[in-house]
Amino acid sequence: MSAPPAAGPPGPTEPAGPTGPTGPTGPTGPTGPGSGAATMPLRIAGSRSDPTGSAEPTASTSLGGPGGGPARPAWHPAELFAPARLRQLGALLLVGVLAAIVTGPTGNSDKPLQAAKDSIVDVRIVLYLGLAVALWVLLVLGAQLRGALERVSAPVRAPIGAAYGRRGGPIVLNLALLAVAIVAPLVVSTAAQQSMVNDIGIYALLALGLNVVVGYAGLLDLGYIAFFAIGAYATAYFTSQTAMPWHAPFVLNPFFVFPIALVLAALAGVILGAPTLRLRGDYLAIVTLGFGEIIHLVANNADNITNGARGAFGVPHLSVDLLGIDYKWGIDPLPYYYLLLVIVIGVMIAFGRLERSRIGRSWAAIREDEIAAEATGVATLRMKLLAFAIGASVSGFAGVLFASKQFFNPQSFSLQASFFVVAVVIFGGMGSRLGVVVGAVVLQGLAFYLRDKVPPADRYIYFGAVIVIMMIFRPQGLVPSRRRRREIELAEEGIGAADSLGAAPTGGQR
Amino acid sequence: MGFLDQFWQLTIDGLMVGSLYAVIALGYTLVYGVLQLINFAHSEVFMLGSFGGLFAARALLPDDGSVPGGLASVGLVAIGLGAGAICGGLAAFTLERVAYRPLRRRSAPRLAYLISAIGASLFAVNLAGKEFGRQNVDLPDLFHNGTVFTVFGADVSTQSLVIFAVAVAMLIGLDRLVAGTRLGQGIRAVAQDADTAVLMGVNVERIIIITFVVGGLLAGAGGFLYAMTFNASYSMGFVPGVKAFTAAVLGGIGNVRGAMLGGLLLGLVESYGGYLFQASYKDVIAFLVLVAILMIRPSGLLGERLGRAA
Amino acid sequence: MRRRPLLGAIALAAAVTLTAAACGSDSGGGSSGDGKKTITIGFQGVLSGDNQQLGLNALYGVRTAIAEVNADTSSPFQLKLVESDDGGSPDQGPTAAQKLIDDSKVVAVVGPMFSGATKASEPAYTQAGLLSVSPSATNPALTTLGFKTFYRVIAPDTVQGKAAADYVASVLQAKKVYSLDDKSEYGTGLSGALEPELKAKGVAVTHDGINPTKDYTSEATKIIAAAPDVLYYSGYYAELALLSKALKDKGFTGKIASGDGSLDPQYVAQAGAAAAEGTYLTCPCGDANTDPKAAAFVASFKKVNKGAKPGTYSGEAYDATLALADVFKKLGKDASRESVASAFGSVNFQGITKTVAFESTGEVKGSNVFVYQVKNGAITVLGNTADLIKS
Amino acid sequence: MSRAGAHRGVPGARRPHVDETASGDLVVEARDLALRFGGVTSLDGVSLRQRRGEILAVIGPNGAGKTSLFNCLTGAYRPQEGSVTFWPRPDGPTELVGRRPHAITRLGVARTFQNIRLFPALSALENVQIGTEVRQRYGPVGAILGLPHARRAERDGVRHALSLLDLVGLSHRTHELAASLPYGEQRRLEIARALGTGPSLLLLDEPAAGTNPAEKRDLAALITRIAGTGVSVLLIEHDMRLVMSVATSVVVLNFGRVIAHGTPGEVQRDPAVIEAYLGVTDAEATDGDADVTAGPGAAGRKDAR
Repeated sequence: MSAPPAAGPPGPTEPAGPTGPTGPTGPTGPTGPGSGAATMPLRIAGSRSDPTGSAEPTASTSLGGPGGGPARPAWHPAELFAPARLRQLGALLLVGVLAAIVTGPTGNSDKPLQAAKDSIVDVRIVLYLGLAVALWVLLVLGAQLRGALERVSAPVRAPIGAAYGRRGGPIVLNLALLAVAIVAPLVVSTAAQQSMVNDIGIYALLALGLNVVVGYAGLLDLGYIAFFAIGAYATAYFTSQTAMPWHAPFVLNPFFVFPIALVLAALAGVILGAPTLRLRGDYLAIVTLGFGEIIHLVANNADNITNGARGAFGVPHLSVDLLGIDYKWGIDPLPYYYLLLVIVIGVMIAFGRLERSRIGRSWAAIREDEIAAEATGVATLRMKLLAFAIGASVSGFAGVLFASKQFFNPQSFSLQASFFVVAVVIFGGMGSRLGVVVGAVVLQGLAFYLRDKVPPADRYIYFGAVIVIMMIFRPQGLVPSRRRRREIELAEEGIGAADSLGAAPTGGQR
Repeated sequence: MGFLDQFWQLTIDGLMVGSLYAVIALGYTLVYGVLQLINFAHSEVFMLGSFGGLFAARALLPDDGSVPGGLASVGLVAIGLGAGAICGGLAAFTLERVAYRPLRRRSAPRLAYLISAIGASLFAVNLAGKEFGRQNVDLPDLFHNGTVFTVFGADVSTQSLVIFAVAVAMLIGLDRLVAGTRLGQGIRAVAQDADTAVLMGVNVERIIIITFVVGGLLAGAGGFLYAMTFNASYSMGFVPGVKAFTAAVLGGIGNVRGAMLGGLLLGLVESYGGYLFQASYKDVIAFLVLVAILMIRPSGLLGERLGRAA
Repeated sequence: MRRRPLLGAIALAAAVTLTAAACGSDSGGGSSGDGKKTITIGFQGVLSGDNQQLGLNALYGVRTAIAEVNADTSSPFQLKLVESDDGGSPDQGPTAAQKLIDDSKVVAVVGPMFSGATKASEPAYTQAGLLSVSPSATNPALTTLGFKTFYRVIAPDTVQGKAAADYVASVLQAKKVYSLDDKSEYGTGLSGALEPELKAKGVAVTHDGINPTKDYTSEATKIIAAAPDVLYYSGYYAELALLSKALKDKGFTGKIASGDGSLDPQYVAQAGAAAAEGTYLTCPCGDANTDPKAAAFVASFKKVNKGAKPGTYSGEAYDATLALADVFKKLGKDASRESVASAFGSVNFQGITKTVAFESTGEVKGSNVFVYQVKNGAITVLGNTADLIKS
Repeated sequence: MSRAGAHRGVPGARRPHVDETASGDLVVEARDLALRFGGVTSLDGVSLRQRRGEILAVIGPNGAGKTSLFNCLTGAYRPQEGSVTFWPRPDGPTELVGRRPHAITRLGVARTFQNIRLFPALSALENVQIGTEVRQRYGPVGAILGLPHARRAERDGVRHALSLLDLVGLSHRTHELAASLPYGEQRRLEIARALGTGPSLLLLDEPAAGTNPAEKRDLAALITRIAGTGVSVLLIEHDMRLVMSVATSVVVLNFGRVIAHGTPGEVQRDPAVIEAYLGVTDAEATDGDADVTAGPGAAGRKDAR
């Protein structure tokens, strides 16, 4: 790669060049297809002037078609071979080659480039490159493509949008979603049900909890899974004499551990948070990451307390024997699913109320402007601590469920698991309760879908690619919260800076 | 047997590993400095660089399994470093283009970058595993490894000397680059205030990509040094990545000299801690030290801000 | 905004790729064609994540066995394999197991591989009455937890730990042993079995644990400072290779020994022949690579798996699969989950790693522990520990 | 911080005619505040007293230390020396130095910012609600379960907020985003938010900056009205006409020191003041008048406007 230090970039750049992060690149202006362009004006970072006029199409070409400046047919040679178009083709071809490599044979280190070569020097490459070219042609011909795409998605989007727009609409929509959630497990395989409990349900719950920390209070917690571990180990401690070498002198029904774990995890949240919440964004992130790793390592190393890597086997399943109801959960995942569903919905409702209360407003204030919040009398530190504790308690709660459902060992509490919960929250839309649940469904559903469709070792290649693509297209998440979306929009326009997590970093459209 | 008897040996071990952490940490710190975001995929840049260097050096090694010496060794190490750096730079460039730039154009929230980086990291790790196999890959010796000299009774091997020397040379080079060149001036300007830098005529977009590439070059070369001692594998990046990130924070993220200091310190803490306690607790100790330091100095040992520090 | 079409294209391309890949793997199944009955077996193991190489080792062993059975014209049936990945973790275990249970054609499973995933998965197998034969889960407790359909073709850690202790104390004449484990379930299990045995023989034991890492520099310093006669590493070959390298660089003069997790030719490849030279490896198994009887296995393994060499757990998985095939042969047309699960307990099959026959608990019978040594860059068998100690 | 901090400030500038009234009349008294950043001295022994119900204006050239003074009074900065005594009620003096800003706000000192700092993505009502809910005590359990006292508190908060929006003339903007309001209305919304916290002392940092003459007139009326409700107002303002029209007394700062104190008329004629405003042209160069924005806790953040 080229990084010639002698290139002397910081001199006064020619005004025609890409002036800023949002400036027009190359010779074409950001005309964009359709009328949408006008709402996304070009703005040099730092200037907060009224953007009127800056959205005018520049002279050279317009890739957009209708409404975007001088119309020249897309198949006009000058149009077809404009540098931007060629770059587009090049990028597509590269993606095609990459796709061929990803789906191609597996290699080994003795011949490091062999597999890639075999993928490229193969008939299949024609297919992939053909696809790339076809796509390019489609793009060139079809500014309509976007319109078409929108038309295709419109029937799906419109009712949802309309439903949300109407008063009472959300209730209808939520009921529909609830119906889906109730019926869905009945029509899938038991393995899928397992996944709906272990992967989707538990992670939805975890994501709801982390959402309080990340989405509401605007704090990045990279060690969130530690509270899950605390819940799980607390369950083993209180409910079984055999699961771990260290156990309570009495045995409790796992249901009674729910409140205990809730308090323990919240306490752990406070213990972690009290000294560290003074730290700003990324410092807090690394400290929480460290905390998560410490809990993980201690769980793995303390053989005499946690049973170390051998894990805790023999935690009893949940059971109820109360008021004539006698029910035992077992290996069958379905009852766990419905229990989780009830809990998830309960947590969603609870957090909805929390969000609309003075507490939720305080969090929003902290997120948007911590100094102003403090000056308005919001005890920022205490509110952050509260967010930490509430988030942690949900995680501990989930830990009880997980521990009583099945065997666990410290592997379940790795750093990657923490990252994954963060990914679910962001992917779904931070600050949005429905969003993070949808995030869990989509991400974990994708992982489950891929397990049979691609070689397992390659699964995470596709998984990673989907995440990147998703973030490129919907950086705000699948179902962004309205409040968060407003903050982001405002940050884009240069009004306010949202919080340390919501704000665009350098180079974003301020 | 006692800790004090081994103190110097542990110090040397710690400095060697720490200098590698420092080299990787610089990538985090540089990117953080200009973008205020943690480049979580940096560990994969490191991994790809180490494969690049390893394959290049291995291709040039004699087939008979003999250990080269003299100039041949120097050349091989240099080629490995160069190839590693190139692969790392290329990987960082691609990463910025694919996983960051599109998001910047859409002014995505900060956490979106984090997730996109995690996605890119998953992609790169597993693709590397697919292409290069999932086994650790050994790099045969490029030079005769032996004790060069002893310090207070502790052996300093050729290998640790080479690693330490190259790493320190890179650190100093980068420090000079940031502190003393026009490019560095640009980087610092963007780090201090991107908006103003734009108005002052700094091409921010270009500074960003250069910063990524510089970080990638370092990480790639560092990756080769790492592979020389510790083998390479598709999943090698994660742990040193987290450590280097920790080191960067320890020193004051966004601060070039802080990253160096943090890396060395972390290496030492791990080395001592692993000796004094069960070795599996050494990460616990390292993180506890981190927390303790942040309690006393909330923005790292040397404070943040690339712009101010160098 | 201008970028959007391009990004759209990339997304579409990715979607197409995904679909193409999905279709590709779907059509890969194929059919036996020649009218033979097809029996489906499952494989549950670590096919993703950090330990996937171990999973591949085993999976390739299973595939080799299946290819041999299917190539055998006298075989009355064809075997078909369904794979299920559990990532080696308890979280994914139940889902992975359930996937095989849901597939009603699956009559037996090779796997799960790791003890943790096994503990999480076996309740489901037991409930479904589906036989599972683990090639690699060595936690001694596994056969005592009430998993009715669980068998393993590998001896528990206790067997190996005792034999290894005997060998280290009697033959290697160690007075001082540094026992290092990798803090995994396997590693702590083995070191936990080894250390009491060593102590019982009056050997001084220093224990340490270190999570798998790449950097063993300071650990090597620590080991050398302790000056043991023997270092026994309970863990896998990739880490032992790095540890051996670090020890060699620092001039360690003691002997290095390890267990079955390190009995893999990759150990020598990754450590470099010089660093690996002289390492002792214990294993309750015959090693497929060095045992002359098993030369045929190595050859067919390479043929089936595009040149890959057998590694840790390959032989066990191969044996487990062939033992299953042996049971299928006996059962003829009646091979169902129930019949296979009840017949497997009485199997007696001469495998390449051992004779596959079981105690009533599902534990493999009378395991001999062999000792191997790296000599001239190759792992060679020294013999059965019992014999070596006597002589 | 010791209340009896060393008396380093040069007292000569203080005018003898500061009323030595009984402290029962006072709402706030700052004594010998000194604030330094590294080598830069921002406040150099500033003392001031404000009587209850008074509208006191702090004026001075850019960099004189006005906003620094505000930041010391509200806890955003902690002065190295000096003390601030505050009488939430006539009988209960409280030391403010060393308290966190939110605690000071809860005691009854509210402020606005020179460069408006609203919560831009919250509605006008929500902005004020944050203020009105400051002393509410209900916790997460109450909020989640919708317990009666929580609901009542919530209703009270809204009612109070609505009345304040009415007071500042923003009733028609109740549900609009703060960021979407015109500039002058944002100023007033910020005042409403500050009033929501129920202050006995309101600190306004250049409330008239950037407003047009009509808005200024409204503002003056508003300030007078606020003072009329018994809230003492401490005002930083550059607009002399506004200061002269509302302030009951004026303190003049320059180079971190009080150079004059008196009624608007007295101060206007003070030669030291005239010199400060006319004679010193490079006062802007001093960097002491920055908002808390430039403080350590806000590195890298960009001001809204």
